[in-house]
Amino acid sequence: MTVKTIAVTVNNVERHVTVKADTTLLDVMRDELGLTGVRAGCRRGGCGSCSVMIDGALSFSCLTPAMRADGRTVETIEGVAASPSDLHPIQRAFIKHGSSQCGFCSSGMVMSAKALLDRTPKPTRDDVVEAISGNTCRCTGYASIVDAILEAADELSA
Amino acid sequence: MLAYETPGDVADALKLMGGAGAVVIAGGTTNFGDIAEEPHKYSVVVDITKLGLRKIARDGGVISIGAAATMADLLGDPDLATLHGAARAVGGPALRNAATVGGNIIYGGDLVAALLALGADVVVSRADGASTGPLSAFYDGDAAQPHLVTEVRIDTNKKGKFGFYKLARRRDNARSVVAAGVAQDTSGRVQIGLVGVAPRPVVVEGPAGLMDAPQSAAELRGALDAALAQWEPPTDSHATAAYRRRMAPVAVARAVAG
Amino acid sequence: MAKHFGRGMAAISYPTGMNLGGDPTGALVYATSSGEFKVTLSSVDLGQGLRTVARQIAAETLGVPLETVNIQTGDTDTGPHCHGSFASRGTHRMGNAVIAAAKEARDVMLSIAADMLEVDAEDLETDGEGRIHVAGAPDKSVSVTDVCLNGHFGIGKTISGRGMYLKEFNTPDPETGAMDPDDGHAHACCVAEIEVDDETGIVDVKKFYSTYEVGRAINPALVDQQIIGGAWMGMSYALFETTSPYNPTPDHAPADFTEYLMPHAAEVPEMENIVIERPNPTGPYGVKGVGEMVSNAQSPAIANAIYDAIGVRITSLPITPEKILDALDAKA
Amino acid sequence: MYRKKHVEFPENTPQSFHAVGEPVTRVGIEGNVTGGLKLTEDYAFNGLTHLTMVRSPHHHAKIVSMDLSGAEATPGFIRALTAKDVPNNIITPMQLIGIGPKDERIIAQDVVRYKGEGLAAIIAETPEAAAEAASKVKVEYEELPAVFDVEEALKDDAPIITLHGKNYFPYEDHHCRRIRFGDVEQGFAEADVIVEQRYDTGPVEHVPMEVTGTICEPTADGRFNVYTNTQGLFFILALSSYVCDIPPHKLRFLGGVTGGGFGGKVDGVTEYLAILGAHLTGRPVKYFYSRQEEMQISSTRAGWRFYIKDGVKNDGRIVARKLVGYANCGAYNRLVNYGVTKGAAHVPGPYTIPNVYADMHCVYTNRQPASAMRGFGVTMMDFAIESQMDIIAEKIGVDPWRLRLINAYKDGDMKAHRKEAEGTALIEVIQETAAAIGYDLPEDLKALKSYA
Repeated sequence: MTVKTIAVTVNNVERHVTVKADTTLLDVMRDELGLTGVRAGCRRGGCGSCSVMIDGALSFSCLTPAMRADGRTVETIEGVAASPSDLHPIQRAFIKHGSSQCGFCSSGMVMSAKALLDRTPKPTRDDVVEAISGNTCRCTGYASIVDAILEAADELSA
Repeated sequence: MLAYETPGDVADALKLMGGAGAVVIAGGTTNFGDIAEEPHKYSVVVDITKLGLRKIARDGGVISIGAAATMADLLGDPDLATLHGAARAVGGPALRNAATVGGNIIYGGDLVAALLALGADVVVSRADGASTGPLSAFYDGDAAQPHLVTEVRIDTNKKGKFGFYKLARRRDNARSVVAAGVAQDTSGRVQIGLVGVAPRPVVVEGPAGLMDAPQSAAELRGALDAALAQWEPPTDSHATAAYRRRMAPVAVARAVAG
Repeated sequence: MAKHFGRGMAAISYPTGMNLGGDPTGALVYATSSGEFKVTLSSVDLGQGLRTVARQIAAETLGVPLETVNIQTGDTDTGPHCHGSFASRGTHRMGNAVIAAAKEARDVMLSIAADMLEVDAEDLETDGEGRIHVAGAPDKSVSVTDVCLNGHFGIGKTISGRGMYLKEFNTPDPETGAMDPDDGHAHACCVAEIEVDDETGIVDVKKFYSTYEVGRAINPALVDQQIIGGAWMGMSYALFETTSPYNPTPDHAPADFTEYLMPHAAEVPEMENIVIERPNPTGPYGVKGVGEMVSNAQSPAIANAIYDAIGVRITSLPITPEKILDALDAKA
Repeated sequence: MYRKKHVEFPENTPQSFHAVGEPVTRVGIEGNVTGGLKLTEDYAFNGLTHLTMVRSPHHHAKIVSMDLSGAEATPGFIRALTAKDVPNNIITPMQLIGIGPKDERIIAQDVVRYKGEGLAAIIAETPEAAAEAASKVKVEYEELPAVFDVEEALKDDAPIITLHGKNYFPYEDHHCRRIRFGDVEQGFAEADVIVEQRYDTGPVEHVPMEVTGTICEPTADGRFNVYTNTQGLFFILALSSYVCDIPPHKLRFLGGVTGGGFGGKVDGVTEYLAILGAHLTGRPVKYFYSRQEEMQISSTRAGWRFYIKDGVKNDGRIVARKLVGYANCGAYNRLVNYGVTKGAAHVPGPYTIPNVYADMHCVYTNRQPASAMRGFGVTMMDFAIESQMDIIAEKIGVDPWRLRLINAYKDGDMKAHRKEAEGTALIEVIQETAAAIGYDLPEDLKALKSYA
């Protein structure tokens, strides 16, 4: 088949989108659903800025065929906070530690952090370093990102 | 317009793969970015993740790993602890959730260094049927004919010692300079799997009993240089061929040292 | 195989701004009827935090609460000219323009307040919390909001100000190179502690100690972020990055994040940073530009530390493991 | 967080602030961490079209012929832009302030000068159609000899690669930016030791996480909304007006919040063709680099080469420096001539040297063009200068800390570019760093100050 209408639950809402064989999940999120917090940094799985959760597993949306998202559940950065005034502890920690400068990598960093803390509530510093190893940041030098994730872990596991 | 097919069995997959402009994707980590950017280069995407190849099965000490099992699947299986170091050496967490064993074998990734050392067998399906043989021989085979790696098997009855080391320019999520797997079976025979020392993964025999009597890189160098003399390592933005050649015994010595 | 510890230092200075043929930046400030102040710019926030320091400088000069100041930038239909965010000029040029504009707006605000309080404007002070009062008589006061309301609905007067900062054009003398390109210098001294693996040639940076002299830190958190992010980038120049791995031949040019090498979180060393301030007479509240200099001292400090560790001097960047092994071979 | 330390300077008068000096939260960071941050590529447009370049596979070649028919026949193709469509197809960014010569083609005309230079812009309904159409453009080239090394490029027999006929940027009547201060030969004659060393640095990519790009939307009233992530909105607006021959009042640039730049978004490149495309098609046009283009096509930091010769007294005083520097600006000079001038003002580094002689060259080669990058003209010199300091220290047997402190510039010293130093604090940052690592400087060095 060359086109298909997929049903995908995105941030708890079922959406129906017609996609082509070469459509990436990234482009569905950005162009079809307006979720532009999912960022296109390299389209080759090299920067992690497009990271989303698919059925709870951290994934590069740029390398995921949209066809494959049919019937799946996707969580994006836009779905992480309960509301604009009730941010996730990871997001609050990023703000407190100044872990975001230009902001481009932050979506993917937060998703990678969430993927880690969903499974490993009490990570070591090295666990955190490894968990964000698929995400590139050009501004911060990483240290404040690692600090923020560790602090969020403390809060979440308290 | 590019088609997307998700065959349900291996025979259908092979048929689709035989068509002009067919491109296979499993995890998609290596090629889906290219496909999405230039779809006109292809006619059909053959998605092989619905062939039932994601199982990890055990049979009398032989573990069969389906080609569509991901690096994350390996890391989630305590029986495959031997492979965990190599599986963790592949990319970052998101990549490991997608990247498959089959893809790693096809593209000659770091996992292969471990699999070769362990004497893994690989099951390959072609139009004329499936065959099982040593993974090392797979790289000598005919890549032009449509074929599908469906399974890789490790015989854990040949219990022994194993080490893995990936030497790279940075610790995490980096292309390897050289990756080395070293396995010694109960008889003391040592096999060394290497990625980065040749245009393809290679396996060489190591000094008997090496895991019990570790040698330094300097001590290993002469024999390894001789064993690898026929190969020209790749040069890329991370390392020259000369550096890779020089690092081969270093990676082996460190795999042994653990 | 052995790992060799080494320590090296470097000391640097860096110019604030570089005169790009006359180097203007403008700012406009105006109050809304509800007492909010808008600062309109066309300067670019690249992640360095330009909007944040613009807000702080405007709030400081106007004497109003930070949260009542909003920065609008990035629209050439509304914002006045800015040459751009580069050459460590952003905070310096924009900040001076904002001060000028905010002063003018503040003068209007205080003149309206003076009429309302029936005092002289020169006798008025702002408390930074939203009120204007007579110096020495805090009870005799009016809120900024009421002043703005009165400006709009009572007397019909715009509370606004214009600011422009210009570094005048200066041409280098072609014979001697005499020129006036900058607005002061910031300073830094960095010590790098490293380990060299003599078998792989891989350098592991263990710790940076740095002291920066930054004029004045308008926002210490943002300065800290520049210092830490910049140190990572400086380490990256030293040991990893290039688009031409076999310079000057152009082969093997990296195409993506897999091929273009940069360190990651695992390579980030411990850091101990000190900041001192020598306010810059030309800078807004004493600012010197720090956004660029934070990546400069690391590469020579690391090269000097490598020499300290293993006695080889690498004179080309990046200092790859292969260069180190080749130099060790040549020395042996 | 860093440790703030009070060090006495004449300008340190007590002042109280309510907003300045506070570590207030970054404006916009809530959007950064929730996905709300809007960057150029995040705006949606009806009828958006996509621009892709046909690029040269050769470092230096004559364009013998170009056949667009295959592209034109591709479904989704809208139109191509070639050199003849660019009203003013030769520029240099510094022309805005009267600095030339103009040397850069926006779209290659007759000759390509670096691998990846664009020969035609393909505008199509989708990015995929643009890619397919671009792949069907047939170009016949005649390869020309290429040169990549700065000193090779300046040899008499080097292939000339510029339109203005010289492989160097002309500084007034000179082939380099000159510094002439004191008498360097006299200085060398007075020196006890001469230290000479060559340094090389490779080109570096900015790697902004957000790739460089522009979307231009024509408006019903005949203007153009130019959404772009440039670091200098008015700077590029003015250049775009010239290149596209559209009056500046018809251009509205929108940006101001950018996903990293580091100097890589100072040259206009994507703006010109997005505007021109929108002008000629009447449709919104998006021209964003791919990551591969950002790496291999967009400007880099220049690679540099330096030859430093220093004359030093046995007590450590540097009495003369001769520095010959070469910056590799690639096929076109974007702003490197300016970085070279900035470097010329930095030849002594943060030290006072009484005799300084420098020839700083901006050299064209068949590389991807270089431009500004964080620390422009200075970062790579600091590597050379501060490596040199340690070499000198070892050669004359003086402690590297002492060497730097006794040569450190102070208020009132004359820099080699004849600007009097003020607001200096090199001595103090060195003293504080020594204290931080527990290195107890001798009393005479502790007593030094930058000011009288």
